[in-house]
Amino acid sequence: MADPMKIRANMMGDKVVVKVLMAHEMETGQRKDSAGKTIPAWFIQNVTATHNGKTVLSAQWGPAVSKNPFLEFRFSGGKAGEKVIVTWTDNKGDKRTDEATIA
Amino acid sequence: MKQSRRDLLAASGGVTVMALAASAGLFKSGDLHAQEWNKSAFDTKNLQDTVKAFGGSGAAESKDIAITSPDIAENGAVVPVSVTSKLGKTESIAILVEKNPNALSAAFDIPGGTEPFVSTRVKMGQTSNVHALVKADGKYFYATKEIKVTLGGCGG
Amino acid sequence: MKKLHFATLFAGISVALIAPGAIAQKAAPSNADAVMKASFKDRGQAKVDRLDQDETQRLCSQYPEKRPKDVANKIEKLNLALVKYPSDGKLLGDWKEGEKIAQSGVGKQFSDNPANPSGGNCYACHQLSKEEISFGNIGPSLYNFGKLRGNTEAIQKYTYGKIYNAQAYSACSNMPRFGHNSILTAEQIKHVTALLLDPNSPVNK
Amino acid sequence: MQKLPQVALVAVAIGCGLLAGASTAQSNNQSGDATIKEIEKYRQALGDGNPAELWEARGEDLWKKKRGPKNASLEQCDIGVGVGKVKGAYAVLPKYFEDTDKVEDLESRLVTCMVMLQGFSYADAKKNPFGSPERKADMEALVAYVTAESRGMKMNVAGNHPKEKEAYEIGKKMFFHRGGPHDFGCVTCHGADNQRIRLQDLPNLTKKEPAQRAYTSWPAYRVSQGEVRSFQWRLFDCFRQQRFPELDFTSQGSVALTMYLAKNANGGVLSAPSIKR
Repeated sequence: MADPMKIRANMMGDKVVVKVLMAHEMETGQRKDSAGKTIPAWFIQNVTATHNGKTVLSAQWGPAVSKNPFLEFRFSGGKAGEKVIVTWTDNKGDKRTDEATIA
Repeated sequence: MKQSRRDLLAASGGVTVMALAASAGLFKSGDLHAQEWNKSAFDTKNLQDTVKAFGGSGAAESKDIAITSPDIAENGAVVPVSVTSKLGKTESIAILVEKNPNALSAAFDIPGGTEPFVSTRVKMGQTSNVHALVKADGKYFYATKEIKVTLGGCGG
Repeated sequence: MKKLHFATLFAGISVALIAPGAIAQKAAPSNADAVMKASFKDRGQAKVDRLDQDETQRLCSQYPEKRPKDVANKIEKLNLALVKYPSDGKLLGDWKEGEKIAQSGVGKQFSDNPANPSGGNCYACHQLSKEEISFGNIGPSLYNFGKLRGNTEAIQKYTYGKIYNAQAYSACSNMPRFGHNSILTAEQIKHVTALLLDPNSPVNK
Repeated sequence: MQKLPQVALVAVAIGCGLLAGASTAQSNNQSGDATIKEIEKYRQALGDGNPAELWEARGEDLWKKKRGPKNASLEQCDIGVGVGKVKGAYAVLPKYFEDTDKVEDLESRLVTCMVMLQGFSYADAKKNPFGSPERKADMEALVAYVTAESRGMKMNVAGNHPKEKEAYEIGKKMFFHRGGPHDFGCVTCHGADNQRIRLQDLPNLTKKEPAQRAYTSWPAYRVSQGEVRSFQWRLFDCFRQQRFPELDFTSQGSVALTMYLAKNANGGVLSAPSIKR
């Protein structure tokens, strides 16, 4: 199973700044292993972030997003103590959801 | 690459869903059941084709889009790229690397209340133009910046 | 084998964290060379005997910075005698091949396939052309090397010899002795010599 | 005895070779200084959001989790500042430990505790020191966690015990030892000021300030490999590039060389795990 994400959500003025680190190989499907066999593509395809049930960001990624991806975005309407929930799904159907409390 | 595309196709549930997704913008914002992934867009080789795959007809260059990144990346495996749009009604932001095998790296839908800004890191196989493609008020705009990728010193 | 040995060893003492001398993996060697040698193992083409030093390496390790003049002279004399020129008398190859060799840093690492040719990795330490911005500075800039020196037979001979065995001209140089230590073949050294001296090479543009 | 992770090495090779041949960046007006400045910007841009945090979190779990034949956690391990204490430990390592009568660095001390407290065999404890995409290394996660707990602290290696002094001297000798087909030693790249290989700075490890800066930034998340690399890995890979044979993980020589470099870095403020190319 995938490792947890590291999510930070901090108030900056009236905006919530969200920074997310995800543990994922983001394999391009172009690399070869030691035996010369192509390592199949394996990467996060969809990312969704919600706050109070509302989507605050949704993304589609290809294999060209770097390994162990980093993502930063900002939204308004959040308050300290509320939660931001982030979910990713990869091309193998693996999924991971984590949350952070806005500080 | 061909092999992996077949894998992707199998994994992502076929082209029809993708086509539907494409016709509704990048994908319907706030659509939580969306496991859609716009395969046709991620297969494109250049900016114009990506715009088409998103359902647009063309894109105009805009000074209201800023790409923030170093001019030179010490390692192409991780190139930090931020995009800020000052265009009114920004709906989505996409990052493209012209010389990568497939141009589109990432696409973000920006719902109302979210700043027209994203920051992430992408892979670059070589020195290339990087495009930020923005959909605002139903139209497509882009900005371009060249990022150089350097060689490492280790025995490679 | 080792595993069994340690498992048994630990079974006896595992309750007591304070047990002086209990985990002696290997009898502690009293001299540094022995410790060093015991700390490496063969892997691929890189065997532990690579730690053994020839006279040049021994002297350069002993005097890493300032070395007595007679030591330096000795090293240069010793190495000059080891320079071998190609039997066909030709010293210039194809600068385009030379550029590829200058860019490539593979070869002789335990992770490298010994069947593949090695590179010279010249850009790791030297500036050579104005096109390549990713160059090191451990060695001097070689940009316009041939333009500044000309392409006489004497210069060709010096250039080839310097690549073949840098220590023949500069004791304890950081530059590998590419020919002497069979990193590059005579053919490859000719290509790199051409890269430095050919008027059409990017080095002299 | 232990098989070296073949996969890990492949990853290393690919990481290094990733851009080979693909990226002769072209510029006629870019002076070397401007290039270095932009690279500095690149490094700063990566500073925020270091994936090493993912390793730190995994390492903390591993530290606290009951594992091994004895089903014990590592919380009772003395890694240099007393039983059960992690904060500040990395700043005093390597050091002499009475219970083993040896000088140990962080990695060798972790192996000791995995054997003594958790009941792992010695071979099992050190069999996967460096992770790869296919096989993550618990060791690197533990190292990330422990070193992060010393972030902001000053290096303070004592080095007064006779065995610590001996280790320092052996390490110093190793540092200056030139050999192999390229005549390289550590000193070739790290013995002079302001040297660069390609565009990478090479700290002069024989001088206080650069030695501090270099040592305190390891372990690090290497973006070229997508892994957190420990100091043992740093030495292992330096010797590979030096065209030397394989440095045996946690060997006496590896700890001795670490002692030499760590002590030279005394007074430097730890910033590890950092992020590097």
